[in-house]
Amino acid sequence: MTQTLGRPDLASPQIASIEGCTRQYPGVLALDNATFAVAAGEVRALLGKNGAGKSTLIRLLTGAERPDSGTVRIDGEELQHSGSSRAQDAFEKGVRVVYQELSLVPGMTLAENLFLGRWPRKGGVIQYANMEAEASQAMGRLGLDRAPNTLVASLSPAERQLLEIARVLLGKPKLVILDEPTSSLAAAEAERVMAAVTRIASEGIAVVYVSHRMNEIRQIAHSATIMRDGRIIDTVDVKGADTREIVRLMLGAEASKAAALDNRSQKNTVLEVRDLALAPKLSSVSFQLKAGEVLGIAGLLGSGRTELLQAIMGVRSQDRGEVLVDGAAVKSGRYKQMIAKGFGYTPESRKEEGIVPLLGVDENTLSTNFAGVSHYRILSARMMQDATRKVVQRLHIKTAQTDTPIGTLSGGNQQKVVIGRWVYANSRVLLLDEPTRGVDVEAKAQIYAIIRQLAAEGRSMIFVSSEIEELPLVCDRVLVLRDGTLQEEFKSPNIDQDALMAACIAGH
Amino acid sequence: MSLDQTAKSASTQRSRSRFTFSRHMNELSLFVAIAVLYVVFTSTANGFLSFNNQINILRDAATIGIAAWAATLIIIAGEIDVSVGPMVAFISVVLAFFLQWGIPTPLAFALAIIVGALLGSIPGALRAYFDVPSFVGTLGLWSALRGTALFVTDALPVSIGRNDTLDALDRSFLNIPPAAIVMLVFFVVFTFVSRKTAFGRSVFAIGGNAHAALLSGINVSKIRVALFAIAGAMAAISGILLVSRLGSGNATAATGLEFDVIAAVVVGGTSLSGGRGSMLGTLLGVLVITLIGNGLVLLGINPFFQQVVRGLIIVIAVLANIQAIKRSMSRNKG
Amino acid sequence: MSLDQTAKSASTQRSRSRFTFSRHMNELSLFVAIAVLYVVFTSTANGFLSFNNQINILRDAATIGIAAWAATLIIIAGEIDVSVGPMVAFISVVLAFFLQWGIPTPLAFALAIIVGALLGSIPGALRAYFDVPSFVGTLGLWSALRGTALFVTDALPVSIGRNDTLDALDRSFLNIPPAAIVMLVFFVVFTFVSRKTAFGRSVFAIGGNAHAALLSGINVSKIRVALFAIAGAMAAISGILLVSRLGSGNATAATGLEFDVIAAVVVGGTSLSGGRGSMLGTLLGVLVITLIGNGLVLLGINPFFQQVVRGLIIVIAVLANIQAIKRSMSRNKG
Amino acid sequence: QDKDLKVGAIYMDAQGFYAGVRKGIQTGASDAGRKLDVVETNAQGDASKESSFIDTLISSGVQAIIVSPVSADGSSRAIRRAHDAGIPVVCYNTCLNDADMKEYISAYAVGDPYDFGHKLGDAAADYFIAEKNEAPKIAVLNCEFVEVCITRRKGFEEALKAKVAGAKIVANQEGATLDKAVSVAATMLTSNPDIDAFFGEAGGATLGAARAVKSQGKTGKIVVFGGDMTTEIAQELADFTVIKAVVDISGQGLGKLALAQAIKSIDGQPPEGIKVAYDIDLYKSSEDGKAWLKAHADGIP
Ligand SMILES: Nc1ncnc2c1ncn2[C@@H]1O[C@H](COP(=O)(O)OP(=O)(O)OP(=O)(O)O)[C@@H](O)[C@H]1O
Ligand SMILES: Nc1ncnc2c1ncn2[C@@H]1O[C@H](COP(=O)(O)OP(=O)(O)OP(=O)(O)O)[C@@H](O)[C@H]1O
Ligand SMILES: [Mg+2]
Ligand SMILES: [Mg+2]
Repeated sequence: MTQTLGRPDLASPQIASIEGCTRQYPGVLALDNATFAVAAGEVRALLGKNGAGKSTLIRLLTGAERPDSGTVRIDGEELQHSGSSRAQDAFEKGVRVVYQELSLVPGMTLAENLFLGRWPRKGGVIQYANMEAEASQAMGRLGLDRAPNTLVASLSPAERQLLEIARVLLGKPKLVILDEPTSSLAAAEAERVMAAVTRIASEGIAVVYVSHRMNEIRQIAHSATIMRDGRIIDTVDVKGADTREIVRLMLGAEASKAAALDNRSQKNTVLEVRDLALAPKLSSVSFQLKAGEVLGIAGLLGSGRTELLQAIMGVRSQDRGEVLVDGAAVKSGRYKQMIAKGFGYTPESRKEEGIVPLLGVDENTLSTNFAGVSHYRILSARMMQDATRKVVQRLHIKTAQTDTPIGTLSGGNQQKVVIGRWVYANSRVLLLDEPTRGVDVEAKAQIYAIIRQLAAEGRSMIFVSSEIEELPLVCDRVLVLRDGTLQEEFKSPNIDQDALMAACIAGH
Repeated sequence: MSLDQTAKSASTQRSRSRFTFSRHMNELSLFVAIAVLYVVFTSTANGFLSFNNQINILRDAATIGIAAWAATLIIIAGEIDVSVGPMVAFISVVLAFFLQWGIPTPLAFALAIIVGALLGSIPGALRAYFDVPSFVGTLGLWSALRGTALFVTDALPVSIGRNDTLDALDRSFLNIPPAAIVMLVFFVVFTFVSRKTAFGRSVFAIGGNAHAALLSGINVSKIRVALFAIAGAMAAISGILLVSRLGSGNATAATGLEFDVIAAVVVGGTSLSGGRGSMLGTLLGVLVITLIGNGLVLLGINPFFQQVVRGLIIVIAVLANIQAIKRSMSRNKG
Repeated sequence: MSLDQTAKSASTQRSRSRFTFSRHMNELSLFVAIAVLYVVFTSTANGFLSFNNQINILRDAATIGIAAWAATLIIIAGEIDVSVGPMVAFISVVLAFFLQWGIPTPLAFALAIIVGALLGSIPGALRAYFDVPSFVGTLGLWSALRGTALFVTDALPVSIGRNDTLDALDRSFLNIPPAAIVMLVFFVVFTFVSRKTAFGRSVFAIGGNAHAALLSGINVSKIRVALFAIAGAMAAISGILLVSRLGSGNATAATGLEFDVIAAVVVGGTSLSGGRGSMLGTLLGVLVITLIGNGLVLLGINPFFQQVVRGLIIVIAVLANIQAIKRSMSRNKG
Repeated sequence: QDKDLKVGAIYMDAQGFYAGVRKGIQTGASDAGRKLDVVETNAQGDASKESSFIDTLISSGVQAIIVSPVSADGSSRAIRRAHDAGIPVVCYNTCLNDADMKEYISAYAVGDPYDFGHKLGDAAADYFIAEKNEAPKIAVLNCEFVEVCITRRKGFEEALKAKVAGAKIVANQEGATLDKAVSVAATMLTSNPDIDAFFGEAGGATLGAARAVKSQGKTGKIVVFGGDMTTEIAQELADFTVIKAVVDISGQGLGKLALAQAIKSIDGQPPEGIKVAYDIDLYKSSEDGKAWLKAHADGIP
């Protein structure tokens, strides 16, 4: 797919550098005396666990924040100013970025978002015709086939991500930074992004690429900078480096291998879906979920996996079909009812639907069942702390205090809390939509372990993921959703990545 | 929740060649509301359909409308301005004083507008540079301006004597009151600005996702200040028209105008949480509010009871609008 | 933007064993403001520090405070209630009628509170089940209630004759007016509810991220309705106290109370965008607003000019508060 | 002649007084044996609203407009438009400045606000003379956001000082609605504990002052003079412990008079000197209060 990589020649000029920068957040030293440089035409991977400081380093490069000490240079010149003019300064020097958090305006069109703030204009008037033509072209390059005057609100998360990437490729960038650009993409789309990255690097543009997916990095990066606890640990040549060595550097210790699957006998059916339809994505979906089973659902971007989970939970009403819990049909509009029956659902967009950022880890965990930590309907601080601590320990959540605002935790830890709230609620069936999105290798392994452990306790799970390679690691059975129905079934231990991939894209 | 998502796509952005029904559901349902009001009032209220009364409606609409165009932008940007009424009254007083001091009328107009813009930019700057919520800043201005106007005039009108320019502004031109013309001209200007200029689109961007706007290099602070300055200037224009209509500056005038303006914008389908809205919607909202006011007076309904009806109609209008948008969205889904 | 982030950790969530300075910066800076007001007024206004006047301040604070506790929760939940003033006036009228009809006083009180809760739940239900923004719903209620009250009473006070229970409510108990006691009791109740009950914490969750709250099983709709019903009930209690103070039901009473209430909540550091705030902050905000009102009257300042001063002080209080929080955040960083 | 009548009526703001005016207009019509259609609105003390209402009334085809203008100068343009449209305008309670009045107004039913204050000031002076208080200190609760109230105070002050030269106004604060008046009066009692009397410029102020005096335990030490009769003020006067004198222009009487003038103007017979005086009533004894209560059992002033 991607052509062989030639390392840019060592003499190529440095585009951006950070010298001795430190950035402190309340209670966290996010960046500790970091020094970093990237050259033209180079694709530099930035690796590290959740909370290692990758995003912070990026925010310094883009001028979104200024360091407490140290200097940031783009193209040899130091970034000046503070506030929005600093970001503007960096922009003018050729820095482009796709942030980890989506930065689109939902109520505006694709074209307007693509050129946000830099709309082509004549005498103050925006030239819509030009802009939309250019936008079509730019999006076409990434395979985003949407009318440029569609509203962003109607895009799926993945399409939004592609749009953001298309945005940074506009104009004449010198340094393009991608902070986990593929975390919400399925393999096929991720390929498109990587192809684009390789292409721009070959045009002499420096690329900084953050990802938790080692195979992507192997494919496209020349070199990798590894961060840990706010410090730059090492920069290695990707070709020469061993994956295990990189992971060791990231974690500061040897990675534990994912637990092998143990096949237990699965008994009674807890959930059955019959002929479920939800226009336009799902035409007829039927399957059964047994107690203690982890059922994976694979599919391409937009195949309707999210809708399936939402329809089961009753967050969205289906057009047709039945959902049976323990053999009895449940009515639509039944979210509360499903929770009462022991179901739990973790949404795919953690930030928009998963967490209440201002509230503590404790309340984000306990909100599924405040009664469980109440004494005569009064919340008990002690019980709250104990209950939260139990979940924190069980799921290895890294947080300073049980009442630390969850918004300040790293993404992986936030995700664990979102799962943890259903563990606390003692749910027996969990519907997990992309639970490992944006989560680092270590946390991922921990989440897999948690899922297996929960399954061993007799709980059932539906596991939706766009990372094909993780499905075999956790699932007892994988169903492939394609063209609105479940097309194929794979059973452990015969879940093969390549076969899965082929099944997902069959007919495309 | 669900509305947020459904209405998003229904909000009117720019007119496009492909006219989509669902996108303009908001305006359509307001058109229906206005048609219903016309039918009801024509058949029940004497003289409602008379030419004169239609002109009255236009003139009354101007009072709300001129301020409402700027308020629409402010609300789209995710802010709010509750200082409109006192601003109009204050400027009317200031202008009357200017004229009393013998400042030439055109210059006095210009100065009044500048004063309005400067005053407006105070809450704007507080919002942009000091993070003071615009509700607080404009509430402070609301209190301070009304107080100052009353204080310096002792609540007495400030007479301007004979003034030909101002008289002309109150005399109909081709049977249409100048206030209505001013309103419509600014409607066109604001519609254009909001749809076709970088400034207008930046306002939408800021309201939709201020962080993203900031990151993409839009000068968020400057635009925020500018918005409130514009609102101040528009209120000043309303104040000038008020002076021409009343023949004096009045510190007690335009009470509660801010409520009417916000109600018109909201009835017009602009979301108080920012990011979406349209000038056409606001125009229709202004008409709804004005028609209700006019019709109820004509019907001779007890003035206190009129307040009850107004309150109910505003809520019903918004409710019907939201339901219409929702229904059209779910129908459009397939 | 940056404030949003800094204030996050400064906002008072639940009381925690570890008292951190920066977390309580908001309340500290308000304490300082109150201290300054005390010093200024004591040295300039005759009789300010007298026992009687302090009692007056408490009694005036009760009018704003009782409504402000509920308003704090509403604003934390990301909603707004602008119907407070008319609700208080309307309930005072309703109660007076109940008493005129010979309904026993305790029953009349209970009925008045129920009527308040039911009326309040209308905009609550419109918000929760029909996505009508609470600003619109309560604005409609504002207009409808004031109108109805004026309509049925012709703007005349509705006399209640002699009523021992109501008289007792106006007579000081151990030198403290019952209204102040009611206010303080409810302050304790609301503080407790907001910090220590599932309901209170759910309010914070809804204001912080309603979608996430919904998905984690919180009954968002029910809580929204409950919040507005509670606000209605609290306004009704204010209405009862008003009747006891005035000896009659008054349709024109409590004008502009909604502004004072919202100002108090906002000055108290609760964010209008929801998700954070504290009852203690609101209590201090209520005191600031009441002290200003009282001191300026004592100083005999021109009433129009008082409006100016009030406006300025509200803005300055919020500005100082925000700056203090910011500074303490950046100092705490190292 | 029992032709139908259609008149527009504009009330200045939301005060009980205008309920009286409304009733007066209605009874006035039935007294004159006419079927009346009143198109009524409330200007809420806002000259711009008033202006737009007058325009609406012009379009609605009323035969006459009865109005209590918000402002002597600020209301003249709108009224001129009505006049130009051939609709006779009758003022009551308040009116335009003299020059405009002569041009645009057909009749002005008036209880002069200066006289209003003057009569009360006179009564207050008599009270202080009887009390042998040569330097009474007086606090005012005002409604001075409307012009009449300023005139009322002037009348009051001048009449009082003419008889009691040492009288002094020591405080003047706004308190037009009852709740605000009670709270402001209580505060004023703190800053000026030695005042002898309150002057309430309108009904809310008068009753508010009386309530505050009672609740602060100053009954017998501080008295209240004020304007505007309502049931409760009459009860207080009948009680005669706090309120010692009340002046009142009967809303009903004034409304009746205004309608009578409007009918005359429609018939082309406006009064000669425009102004038609209406009696200002002074109530200064317990008996006066009781009599008022008897005469106004429905509570409408
Ligand atoms: N605005 C902030 N306020 C407080 N702490 C913050 C803030 N932003 C980041 N942090 C903290 O700084 C540390 C570094 O965060 P950063 O976002 O740079 O990590 P990251 O390497 O990008 O992690 P991930 O892989 O999860 O995206 C984390 O501990 C994080 O909690
Ligand atoms: N037009 C739309 N309007 C509103 N929400 C949408 C729209 N399209 C997609 N979404 C929502 O975005 C989320 C993800 O959509 P997306 O298409 O990425 O996922 P999907 O169809 O569930 O497929 P998968 O989860 O397999 O990638 C879902 O919650 C979906 O309902
Ligand atoms: Mg990151
Ligand atoms: Mg999905």
